[in-house]
Amino acid sequence: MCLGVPGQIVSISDHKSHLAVVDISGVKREVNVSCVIGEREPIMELIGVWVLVHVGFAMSRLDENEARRTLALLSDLGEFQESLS
Amino acid sequence: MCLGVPGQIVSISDHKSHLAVVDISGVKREVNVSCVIGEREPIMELIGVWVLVHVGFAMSRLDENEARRTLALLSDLGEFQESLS
Amino acid sequence: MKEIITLAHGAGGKAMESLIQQVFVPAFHGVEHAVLEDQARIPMRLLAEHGDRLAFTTDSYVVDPIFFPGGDIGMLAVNGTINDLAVGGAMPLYMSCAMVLEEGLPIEILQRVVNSMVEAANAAQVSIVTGDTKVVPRGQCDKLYINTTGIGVINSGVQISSQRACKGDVIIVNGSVGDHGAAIVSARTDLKLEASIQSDTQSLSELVQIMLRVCPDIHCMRDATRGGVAAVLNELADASRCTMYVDEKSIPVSPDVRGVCEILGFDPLYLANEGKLIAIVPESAAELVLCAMRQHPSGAGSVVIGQVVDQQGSAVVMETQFGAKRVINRLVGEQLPRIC
Amino acid sequence: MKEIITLAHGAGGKAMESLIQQVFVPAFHGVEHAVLEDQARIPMRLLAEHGDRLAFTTDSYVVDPIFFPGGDIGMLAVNGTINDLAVGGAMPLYMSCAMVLEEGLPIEILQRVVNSMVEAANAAQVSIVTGDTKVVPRGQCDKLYINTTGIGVINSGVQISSQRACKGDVIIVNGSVGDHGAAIVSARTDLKLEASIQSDTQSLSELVQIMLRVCPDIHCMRDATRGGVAAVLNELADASRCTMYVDEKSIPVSPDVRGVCEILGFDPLYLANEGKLIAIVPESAAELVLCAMRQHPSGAGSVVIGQVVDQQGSAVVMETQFGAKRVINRLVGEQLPRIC
Amino acid sequence: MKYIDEFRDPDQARILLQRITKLADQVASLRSTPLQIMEFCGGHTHTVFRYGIEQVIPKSIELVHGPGCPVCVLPREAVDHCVAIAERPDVIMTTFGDAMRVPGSRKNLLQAKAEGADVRMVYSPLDALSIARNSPDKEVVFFALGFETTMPSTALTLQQAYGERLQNFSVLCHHVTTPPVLTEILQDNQLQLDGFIAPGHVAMIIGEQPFQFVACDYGKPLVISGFEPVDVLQAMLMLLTQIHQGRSQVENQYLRVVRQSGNASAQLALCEVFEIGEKVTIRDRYAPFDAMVRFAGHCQSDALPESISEPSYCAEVLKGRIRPLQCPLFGKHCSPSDPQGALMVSSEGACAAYYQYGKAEAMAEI
Amino acid sequence: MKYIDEFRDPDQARILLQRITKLADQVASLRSTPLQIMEFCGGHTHTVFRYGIEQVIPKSIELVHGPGCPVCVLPREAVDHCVAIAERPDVIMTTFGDAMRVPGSRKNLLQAKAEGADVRMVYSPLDALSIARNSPDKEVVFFALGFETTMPSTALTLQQAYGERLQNFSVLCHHVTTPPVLTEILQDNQLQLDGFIAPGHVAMIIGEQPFQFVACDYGKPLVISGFEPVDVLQAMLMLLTQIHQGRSQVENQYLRVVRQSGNASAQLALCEVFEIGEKVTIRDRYAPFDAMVRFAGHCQSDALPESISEPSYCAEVLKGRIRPLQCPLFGKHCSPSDPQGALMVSSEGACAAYYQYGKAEAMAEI
Ligand code: SF4
Ligand code: SF4
Ligand SMILES: [Mg+2]
Ligand SMILES: [Mg+2]
Ligand SMILES: [Mg+2]
Ligand SMILES: [Mg+2]
Ligand SMILES: [Mg+2]
Ligand SMILES: [Mg+2]
Ligand SMILES: [Mg+2]
Ligand SMILES: [Mg+2]
Ligand SMILES: [Mg+2]
Ligand SMILES: [Mg+2]
Repeated sequence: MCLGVPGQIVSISDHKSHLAVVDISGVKREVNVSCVIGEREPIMELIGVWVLVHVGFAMSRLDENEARRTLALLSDLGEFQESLS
Repeated sequence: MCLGVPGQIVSISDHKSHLAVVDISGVKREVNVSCVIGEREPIMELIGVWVLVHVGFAMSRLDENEARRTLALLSDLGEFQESLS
Repeated sequence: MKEIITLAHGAGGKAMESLIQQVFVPAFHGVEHAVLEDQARIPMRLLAEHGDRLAFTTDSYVVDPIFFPGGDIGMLAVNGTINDLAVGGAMPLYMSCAMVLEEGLPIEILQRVVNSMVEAANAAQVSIVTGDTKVVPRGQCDKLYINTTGIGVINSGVQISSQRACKGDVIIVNGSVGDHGAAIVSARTDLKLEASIQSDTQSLSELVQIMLRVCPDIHCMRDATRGGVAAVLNELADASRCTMYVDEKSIPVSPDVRGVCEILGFDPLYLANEGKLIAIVPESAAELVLCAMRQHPSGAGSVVIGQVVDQQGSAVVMETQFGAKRVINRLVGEQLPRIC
Repeated sequence: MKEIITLAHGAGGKAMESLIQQVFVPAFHGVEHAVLEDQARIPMRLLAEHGDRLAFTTDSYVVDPIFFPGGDIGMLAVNGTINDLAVGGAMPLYMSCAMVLEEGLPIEILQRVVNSMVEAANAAQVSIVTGDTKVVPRGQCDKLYINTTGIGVINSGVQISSQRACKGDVIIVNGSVGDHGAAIVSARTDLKLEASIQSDTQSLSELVQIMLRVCPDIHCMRDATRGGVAAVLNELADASRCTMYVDEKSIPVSPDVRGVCEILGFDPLYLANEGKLIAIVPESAAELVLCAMRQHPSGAGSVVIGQVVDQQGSAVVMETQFGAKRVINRLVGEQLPRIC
Repeated sequence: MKYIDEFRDPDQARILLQRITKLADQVASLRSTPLQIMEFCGGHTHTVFRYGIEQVIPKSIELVHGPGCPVCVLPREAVDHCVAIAERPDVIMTTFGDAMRVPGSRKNLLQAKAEGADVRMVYSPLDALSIARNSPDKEVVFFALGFETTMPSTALTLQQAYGERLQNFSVLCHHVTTPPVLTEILQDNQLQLDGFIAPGHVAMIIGEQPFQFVACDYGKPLVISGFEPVDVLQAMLMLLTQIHQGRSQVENQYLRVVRQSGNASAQLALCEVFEIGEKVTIRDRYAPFDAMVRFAGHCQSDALPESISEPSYCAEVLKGRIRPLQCPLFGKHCSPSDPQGALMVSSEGACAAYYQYGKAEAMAEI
Repeated sequence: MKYIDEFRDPDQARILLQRITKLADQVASLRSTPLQIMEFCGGHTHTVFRYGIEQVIPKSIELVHGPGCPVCVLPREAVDHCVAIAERPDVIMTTFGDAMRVPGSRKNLLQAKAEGADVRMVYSPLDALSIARNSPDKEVVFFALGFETTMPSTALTLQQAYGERLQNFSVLCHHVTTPPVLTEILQDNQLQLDGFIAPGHVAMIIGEQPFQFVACDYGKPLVISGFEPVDVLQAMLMLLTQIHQGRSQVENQYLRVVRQSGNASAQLALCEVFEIGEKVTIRDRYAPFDAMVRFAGHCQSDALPESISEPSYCAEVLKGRIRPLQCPLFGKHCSPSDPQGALMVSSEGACAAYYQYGKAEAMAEI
């Protein structure tokens, strides 16, 4: 449930209304970023940030380190597997 | 100016609003007959009457005698003409 | 639930397939094949039997209302295209049918239209061999539009052309004019006219075949659809660069069509027909052609309405009932009801 | 004053004539003739030079918006019908063009559409020889609809059919899938997507001719328009009563088309294409056909995507990236954007 | 068709023509210039052209085509008003078919419609009323034009709307009355008219009396006439007879339709609703139904496009001073498909009639 | 595509599958019945079918498809409400594409649209707001559905509408929350589930805590998972590991997206706008934007068609008690082109997924 797609914020289109443009594999769409702005963080800081988009709202920031860690875990598994075989 | 067509009233469609159906060479249309109802004349009396229709209103009754007289005058002229030639 | 057309019926998936299977396949001969392929395929030898030139014509039908006294959009779509082939001297053989449907159209309405296409096509021995269906969102088309494109073959002896009207040629019409236009105007609800006028929608194919049998050398022939008889006469006078004389008295107009014209200030010469043709034939053959035409139901009311009087200019001149002349021009815009 | 289409342009009178003279006659070869007559006439010997069967196909085009990245409705209308002829193995030769115009349409828009039809027809050496124009009241159609009906001729050696897929046959597509559908979705204003996706609208006629040169015995061929590759594969599997295996990994999808699909929850296999074909060829000829295809710009991205594995059943089975299988059905309704 | 076919009978016409020719010869022999008779009304002009009457009457009678066409006398500003109101998204503008082609300064109603305005053609003002009843969320405006013939229908429609207390119906009134237009012609020194064929359908409403001044004050014979060709020829004969006998009277050829005192019910309605001064306006009582009041902002001239006036030739033709063929624009820059003046629009307009039915040059060629 | 392609990598999947197989064999050897793991969420079900995961995992693991599809849990009455409101001529109904096919008692929104209702698909509730701004003369209603993932978007949209004092915008709220649905499953005696794959996008909003009761109160292991196939396989491996080790904890596989405490801003918006009880309702402060209030007449059950309930099988499938193929209607009387239940509609629905991607019989044949 709840289709969510990762995309990268490429510009801020409306400071006041918290609207930014997200790029998803070359496709752009304006989304609301209210839920991913940090307190006292200038909205411009969001440019470059990866977010998870659901129904026109950015709902979470993607954590690159965690993603890398998850994948590293898998390749560790893989090496472990290989060492077994 | 002011296209007017002779037609015959064939039925009364709305007593209160003075609407009647006129037949014009087989084509029927509802028209307002307010201007051709005589004082104290029951509207039903209009059935069979020929009227001149303009933009959906019956604007005058056709006078058969006068029509006949006009044409008679012409044929008199014709006979007169013939008698000359 | 009443079955209606939805956008899914145009989306290329199961809904579309089942619409085609339910409505079109049982109706159209040959479409079964076309459903399987992207194109109908016709052996060329079947065509060659009929002559040496392919005739090819297209028309879209957008009539409102889609059902009217004397016909409907389906019958019109088949007969109209048949007629555009026939008046070129072609034997109409194959036809395509492409429909644009409005979301929300009851399938029962579509079925009625298709049935009447089938009936018209069968009557004229024309096969509908390929088709297409598109669905547009509600409000983006008015109920349904039909395009039919026809293929026929012209016999080698026949040379009908709009450019061949010659001095002395006789101008024939196959019956009363303006019936279709007047029927549509009366069927429209906004003018609130009530009339028993029937559209003259009919196939002219048989009639034309009969005419060609007695006179293969018909010079010009055209069905008098949009723009009416006035448009056709002008087109032919232009193309042949000739002057035509038409006798007002001789042009048949039925009483109720006249009634509509008197009420609205229309001229029946400019009203559309859907089963009337103008033929221009050599004077020597005129009597023969006329006789032959009158033998056929579609030509029972055939009359001579005029003659080509000059090989110069490009004018249609009408002799009025009073012996005066007036030029019959083409229509400029639409005919609009007049108050004055 | 900006010139716009009015109802008078469809009324069969002077306005219509001048529209035809202004817009259509300068654009379409051969229409000059058709303006004079009710039907185009094509000497049968010109057809016989190309083969023994006439191919005949029709499509209406109702795309919204009418201009989109990579094309417009005019180009689509010409290429779409050319492709329906080409995938039957026919050389596309003649075409009709019937337009339904909305009152109020700027004539400049019509002119742009016509220009692009001309360009597409010239590029494919197809002549538009007959036409029709109807005008409907504002709001009764969406800007303009086009019907094109095409005539081509199939060479006697060619026997392409949806029923000929055989065990072992190889399934080829000529490039990335879903481009047209994704371009249209992105060009629609309501979803507010911005993408640089170009429609793949193109004529496949040359490509098919090249393919037939190296392999006259292509078994099946179809352009993957509405319903996408999934629809075509299912249609061919049904008609040939066979089972096909398709390898998910091998199906080319461009990154931004994937982007659109991820955002909306679409499957690119069901998105429309307007310049992609599926060819099913004997295994022995597959390499040769593929090589030939890749020489042509329209086939540069050609790849094998699967194989016919069984002469029974009627199923399209996809091997997923994980080595699992899933059945590829036809679409049921339209693809609608999903939230879940 | 009863009351029509008899009056289109070529035999009847032939008899009349013989008498006309004879009488015209007699009258002409006594004068150096041709007789000039004005058919005031566009309906008569239409008949004249439709049946080619000019070609069959003697050369000594010259028909001068008058300004009696409601569409032709409509000022461009009226159309501009109408377009400005029609272009409001909340408005449905309704009017007669032939009003839709009359040029405004920048566009006509057909063009406004094609550009998106909701403009609907009606056969009767009552149909406009039905539209208003069925579209409670829209402002329905009826663009009313025409001479006295048409005014009662507008008046009765307004009375009906008033009675129903319809909130969303109004009338944009551009009616005109006949006598002032006639007076203007009579006061024109350049015109030397010998008599008038007067509009039978106007007289059907207002009766004979309002035409008396033509005979009494200006000494011109006038015959009220029907619209069939036999009517027109008979009226012509009656005029010739008056001229021959040196009389100047108001006579009525159209006895089958026109009563001496017109139609009292119609006059009453007309009087109740309209204030007839230099212009015809809607009385205060009906102000809520007056589009001029309701859309006052749209009818002020500064709210409108700068008005581009008609070619000056039009007024000349309208008054009968020049004939359409004498207008340098005729057939070249001005034709029904690109009309410069209203006279080229309505099939009642003299210019359009010449163009549509006349093309005198073409005739000459044949 | 970054953050997507890596998690669809077949090589990664292969590694995981080998580990899963190994571990499953160990676990299975200790028990007589297969392991039953429920992927609660339709998004996961979609992934399972799209990539054919059931075919590649060991037979000893049985996936039970849960009810976590907002479209599948929508009661028919909700659609009936929505249709009744949409059919008002002054209303523009807006909603997500997949909501349009959900069956009501008599019709779905697509059918209402085809019959003339103005129903528009939007990608975002913000797009519905734009429509409201651009159509001031229409009532624009947004049919809001979905679990916690979608609720903040509705909440923020309502806050925006409130701020703008929009007069013509309202929300028909049919949101649902996850924990009660999970509880119902856990309380079902017929189900003997061994663990849960939990919806990552719900957790992204509400965090891990609301899932703790599954582990604490019911002793079932639960792993919050992403939606790519590698995510799902890893979550499965994490579940197996817990089971193998005899643990029952809430774990988070989807660390790149889900923070332990969820998204505070989103929770705040959600809290401000919605009252979360047995049902999710709009707070009084926002009552003017509540379509239930605004169109109260249309939402009373007597104003609606008598509701026809779903086949009873649907509830069974929804709870994971029976599999779609065990429903006697499946594929015969119930198919995506003629669905009897919502489960056959959404591509998240287990029945539709089986039909669309599965067709196990067909598979068996090959
Ligand atoms: S021809 Fe045109 S410009 Fe000249 S008077 Fe007539 S309407 Fe006016
Ligand atoms: S197959 Fe249809 S009826 Fe059976 S459970 Fe699934 S949705 Fe319900
Ligand atoms: Mg044609
Ligand atoms: Mg209609
Ligand atoms: Mg035609
Ligand atoms: Mg024709
Ligand atoms: Mg097609
Ligand atoms: Mg086709
Ligand atoms: Mg559109
Ligand atoms: Mg095709
Ligand atoms: Mg096609
Ligand atoms: Mg045509």
